[in-house]
Amino acid sequence: MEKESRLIEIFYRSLYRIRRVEEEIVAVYPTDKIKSPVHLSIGQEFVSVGVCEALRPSDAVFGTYRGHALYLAKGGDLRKMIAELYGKQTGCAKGKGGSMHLADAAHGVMGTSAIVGTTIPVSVGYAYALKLKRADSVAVCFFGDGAVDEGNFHESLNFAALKNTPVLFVCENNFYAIHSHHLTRHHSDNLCERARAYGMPAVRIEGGDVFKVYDVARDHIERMRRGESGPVFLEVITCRWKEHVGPGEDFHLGYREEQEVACWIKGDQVPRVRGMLDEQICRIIENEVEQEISKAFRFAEESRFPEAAELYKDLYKE
Amino acid sequence: MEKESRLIEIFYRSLYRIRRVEEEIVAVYPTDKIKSPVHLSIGQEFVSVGVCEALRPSDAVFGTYRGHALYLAKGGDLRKMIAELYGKQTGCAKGKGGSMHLADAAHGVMGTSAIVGTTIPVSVGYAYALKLKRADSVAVCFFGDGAVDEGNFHESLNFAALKNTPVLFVCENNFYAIHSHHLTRHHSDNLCERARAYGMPAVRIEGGDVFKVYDVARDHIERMRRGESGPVFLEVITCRWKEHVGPGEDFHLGYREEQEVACWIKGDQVPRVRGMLDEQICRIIENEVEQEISKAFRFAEESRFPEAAELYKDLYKE
Amino acid sequence: MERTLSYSEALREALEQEMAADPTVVLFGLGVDDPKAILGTTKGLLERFGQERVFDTPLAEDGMTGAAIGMALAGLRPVHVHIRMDFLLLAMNQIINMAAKMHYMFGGDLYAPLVIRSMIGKSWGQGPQHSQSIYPLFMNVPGLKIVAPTTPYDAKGCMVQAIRDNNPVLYIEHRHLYYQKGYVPDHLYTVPFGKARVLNPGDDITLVGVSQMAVECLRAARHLEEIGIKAEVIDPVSLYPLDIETISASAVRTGHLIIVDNSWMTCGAGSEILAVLAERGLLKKIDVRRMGFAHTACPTTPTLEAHFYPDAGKIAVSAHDMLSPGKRWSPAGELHREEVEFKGPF
Amino acid sequence: MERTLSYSEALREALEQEMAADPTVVLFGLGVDDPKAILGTTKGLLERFGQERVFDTPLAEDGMTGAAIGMALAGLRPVHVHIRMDFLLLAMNQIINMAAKMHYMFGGDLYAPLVIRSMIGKSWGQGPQHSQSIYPLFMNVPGLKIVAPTTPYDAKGCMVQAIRDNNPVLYIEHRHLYYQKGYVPDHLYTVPFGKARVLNPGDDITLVGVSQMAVECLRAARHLEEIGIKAEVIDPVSLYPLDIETISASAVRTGHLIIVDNSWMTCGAGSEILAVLAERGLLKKIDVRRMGFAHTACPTTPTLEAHFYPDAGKIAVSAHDMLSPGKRWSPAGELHREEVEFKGPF
Ligand SMILES: Cc1ncc(C[n+]2csc(CCOP(=O)(O)OP(=O)(O)O)c2C)c(N)n1
Ligand SMILES: Cc1ncc(C[n+]2csc(CCOP(=O)(O)OP(=O)(O)O)c2C)c(N)n1
Ligand SMILES: [Mg+2]
Ligand SMILES: [Mg+2]
Repeated sequence: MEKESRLIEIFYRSLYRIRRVEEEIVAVYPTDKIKSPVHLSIGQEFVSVGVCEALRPSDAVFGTYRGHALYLAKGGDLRKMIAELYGKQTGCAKGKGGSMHLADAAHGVMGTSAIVGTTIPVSVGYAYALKLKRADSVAVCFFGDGAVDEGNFHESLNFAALKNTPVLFVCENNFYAIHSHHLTRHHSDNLCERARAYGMPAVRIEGGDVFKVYDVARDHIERMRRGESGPVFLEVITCRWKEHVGPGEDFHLGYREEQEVACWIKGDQVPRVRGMLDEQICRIIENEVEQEISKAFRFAEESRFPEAAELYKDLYKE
Repeated sequence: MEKESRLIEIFYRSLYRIRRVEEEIVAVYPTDKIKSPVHLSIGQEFVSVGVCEALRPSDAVFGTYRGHALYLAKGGDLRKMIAELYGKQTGCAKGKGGSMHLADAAHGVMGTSAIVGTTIPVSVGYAYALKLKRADSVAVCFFGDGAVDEGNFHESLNFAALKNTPVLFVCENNFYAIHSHHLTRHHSDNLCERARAYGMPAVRIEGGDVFKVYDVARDHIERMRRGESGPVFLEVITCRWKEHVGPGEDFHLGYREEQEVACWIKGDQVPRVRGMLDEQICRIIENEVEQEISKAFRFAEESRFPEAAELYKDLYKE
Repeated sequence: MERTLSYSEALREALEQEMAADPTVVLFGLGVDDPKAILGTTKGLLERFGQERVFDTPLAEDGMTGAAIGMALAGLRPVHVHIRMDFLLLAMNQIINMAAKMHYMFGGDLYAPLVIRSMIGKSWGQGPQHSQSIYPLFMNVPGLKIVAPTTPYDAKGCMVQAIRDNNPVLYIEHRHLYYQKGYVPDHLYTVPFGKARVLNPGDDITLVGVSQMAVECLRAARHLEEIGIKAEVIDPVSLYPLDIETISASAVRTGHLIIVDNSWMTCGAGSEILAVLAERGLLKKIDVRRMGFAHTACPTTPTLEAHFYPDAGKIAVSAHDMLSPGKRWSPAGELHREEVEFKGPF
Repeated sequence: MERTLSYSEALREALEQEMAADPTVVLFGLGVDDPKAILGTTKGLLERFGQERVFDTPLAEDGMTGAAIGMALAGLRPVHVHIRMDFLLLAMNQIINMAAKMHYMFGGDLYAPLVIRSMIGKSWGQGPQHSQSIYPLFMNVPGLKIVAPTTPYDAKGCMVQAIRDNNPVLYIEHRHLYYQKGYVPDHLYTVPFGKARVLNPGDDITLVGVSQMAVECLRAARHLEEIGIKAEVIDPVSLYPLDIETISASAVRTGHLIIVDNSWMTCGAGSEILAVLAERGLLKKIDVRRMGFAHTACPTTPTLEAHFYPDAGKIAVSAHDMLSPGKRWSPAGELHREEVEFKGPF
């Protein structure tokens, strides 16, 4: 029980933190201090949190342009992330990557990419190396239902299954690629079946329960660590509350019903997990997080922009 | 019965013709008159013959560098093919394509490609156009088990199923991509299952029976013509008798057992179908074919090579 | 009064009129039928032509390019849209191994008329993967035609020409051009490929700007005018075929040439133009320079991005420096940043 | 006596020695472990290093390039082999959108040391899709290093350097070079990138040949020697970084420069070299020409292929024509077609 509630606290902190960071981004965005496209995870945080809580720092994650939640859930440095969004020299990519290109190698965040599907094979290669090195670490790749369309998805799953590499594929199926519904891009709603055809277990998680995500991910990951499992495909059904890119909502566009989102807002994991904890504890967590966030934004504000001399730096590694 | 035997004659003629053409290529090759890599279909002819006999001239086929059988089975002009192998101006590609790039638009041979997998999406687009035009024609794409590995395969099957286009995918599974066995490239021997996951029927034909191929192909194609079926995946198990490229055998390389091929030679469709016909009729067919072949080689020999002025011709269509 | 449209309206009009005129034209790509309608350029086309002719696609750049080739072989005239040029890197196989060679490698028996629209992103932190402008990669390859129109007039005329052309045509749009305004006739017309356009006449120096860099060159010309320098601004319009004659004649006349690539410079359009002039022995008397993207991935932060791209100010300074070496000058006050409107006659 | 190896033996030796020295090196690609062993260049490596470090792959160029990047991020040094350079067109996404930008776009936090070997095909009807040599496409893109060694000595040294380099390196091999012989030390050594090699000294004209064209230039130099023309033959060895200084110094000295691309010329290496020289104002006194593939897909038939490629004869004729315009000459008798052996010192 004791341990259970410790875990719940950890989950709440992570969920709350990500949500609040992105809400702050929404608040700041109109000031044009963030001159970079932002793809928010608001509503989808539970996927990154559920999976990443089952990971160790030495495990590696790979993600997409919609990468704030993943970066934070995996332990990426918040100050560096905000500074990056602000285009500052102190950012995790020294201002060169912006919101879509986050990495923090020290915490196993091995890069997010703005080209859909491109990190999938990268994660498989990473996992291949882990296996070669007899490491008990795993690689996890997060991508959307859009990435499933790409040839890279196919080539990656095929190779991962063939070589039995320790990689967890996490498809965050929010049913849309920008404004295109999953079923205008796929004949049927059967992504798990597709994954199984490559020869790997596949699990679909509906309902948005962060603990469910955690349990399933942890089980598979632990088996991978022990060398008892190769690649696994996880389809997590979720919902993007905001517009595809930017801080606003997009119901006026008419491509989806407000109702679709409303259901998910009702099942929001942030208040749900909060409800499982003492009010007292929540207050402490929230307080700490708020302070961390304001410090991070202040850090970003106060940091300097990179200077001209930085332009050519880091093109090649010495 | 009458019709049945007519059909058998047609099959025999086509099988015999392709076999003999390729045997002649083998015979001529050491003279270096054919200065182009040749990928022979010897042993695999029954796939092209079985499928193409179910097609009309207005249907379109797409293939690979291993394309002689397909080109001939679909009605491509033999003289132009041999001239093409000889690099002559009278070749189907005026000497510019060689053995790997055969086409004969008049007979619905819409191109073969030396880049594995590249004609698969092309066939799907073609089929999309047929559907748009309300044509009762179909597109058929032939490719090897190697093409299944490529991203293009995935993107194509996904789009074909989504749009329900009249395209038949024919995977000639000879178990090898050059010297790599299918199971060193795929986790399991389940190509049909993969195809089904996209949402299309899939049939595997073992045993190398040309009539079985014909029956299955025809049924599906007729349903496509009537608009009752979208894409279909056919996996035909087969065997390449010769080396991957060139006129010789390759057992000395040690990557496969001679026994694997011996079984297939035993079940060879050329003598099998011959055995179903009167000796008399066979002789007539063989005679005609032999004459056609010698004429074709003579035509190739006697044709002129393209001249320098041809170099830049046909780069752009007026 | 002259009829004025924005670049994006001109593009939309070209598509709509040509689709109405030719029922074999089909239009597809991610988002062509969505509420944003590729920044408005496909607005209303789904409603007018139906979902068989105007459709969204899965994310499958190579596959859909292959499909476009197949449609073309079957007699359609497909227009495939990419909202970023960077995505063409996923389709190089079908574009270069297949489309570019389709007619030649089958000895003229097959041909694939298709249009590949792609948009160049810029600024607001598009960053390394959303701002590439990789036309030099295609210029190297025989069998393609490549246009990058700058004016609304050319946007429309080149699109109609691209659709009617019997070869694969890469049609390159720059996001920042979308709001440029200019004269656009209301009827269907074509702009032939291979003819550069002189956007501003001048005798002192020749500025060649590719795509949006033509606009920067025009702005630079205004700065230079203030100090009495008359710059001729040339927009190549089509990159393959490339109208080297117009550029060369101008450069011979002015004796000074700056080519501003809208891409990296190494093996770029500027390199090619200079190489041709050099081979013709014309550079004995002409001073030349190239400008273009910094040789690095595009950084996201605005402070570095400003150093990454050439702009009117940098071009003007460079031109001045070429004409008056050693003398320092930079455009006074605010840079000309107002929208440039394009006037005819064309 | 000097130790002589063929190009392919040198390549194999580099791989074997470096794999023995560095356990993080892995080697994969279609056919690396098969009986033909990539024309012998991977022979015996599977047996020595095992199938975890030497393995065949599915046909999945983009995916396997992504996998190589992932291995590199995890601390391995992957060498990914393609038996044709044409297949890189399927991997442009991972090479250009990812590998080339990996270090920069993450502000130096990540890096991906990887080697992409690819072979240029030629003759015997390789045809349009099996003979491309698309290095100019990569030269345009910042973040890659590109080498195309010609001599066995450089083949070995550049391979070792490529593996040890912390960046993505494209290593380009030409099939026709595989049988060239030359001095190769038996120990491990590196050849630094960015230094061109003078294969033949001369004062009358400078011939720069990329990859196998360097051999054609050497042969051309022999023909020219017979009529008293001394051609300096330069092999750039690395295309990015490119040693423009060596080329430029030679061209300034000889006053005549022919660059022979082993690819199409438009936006090619020749264009780039001429552009740099032009910008430096060096072309006022130097006569220049480019040679390269005909601007068309590569035809299969030998009669047209002969017109498609530059060769020693054509290069010699062009050089002679440059030095003695108007006078006709062509190499007497048989063309020098014997294998050129490369001698040190290097
Ligand atoms: C290869 C590629 N094609 C197209 C795009 C344009 N694009 C950016 S995001 C996106 C939608 C991707 O949807 P999904 O994978 O479901 O992720 P989500 O945005 O829903 O998180 C598209 C099409 C791209 N970035 N990369
Ligand atoms: C994209 C691509 N990758 C690699 C190759 C090299 N290659 C030529 S044929 C071949 C084998 C293909 O095997 P499969 O598809 O089974 O056809 P088969 O030769 O057995 O008929 C390979 C790998 C190629 N031509 N294209
Ligand atoms: Mg989605
Ligand atoms: Mg096969």
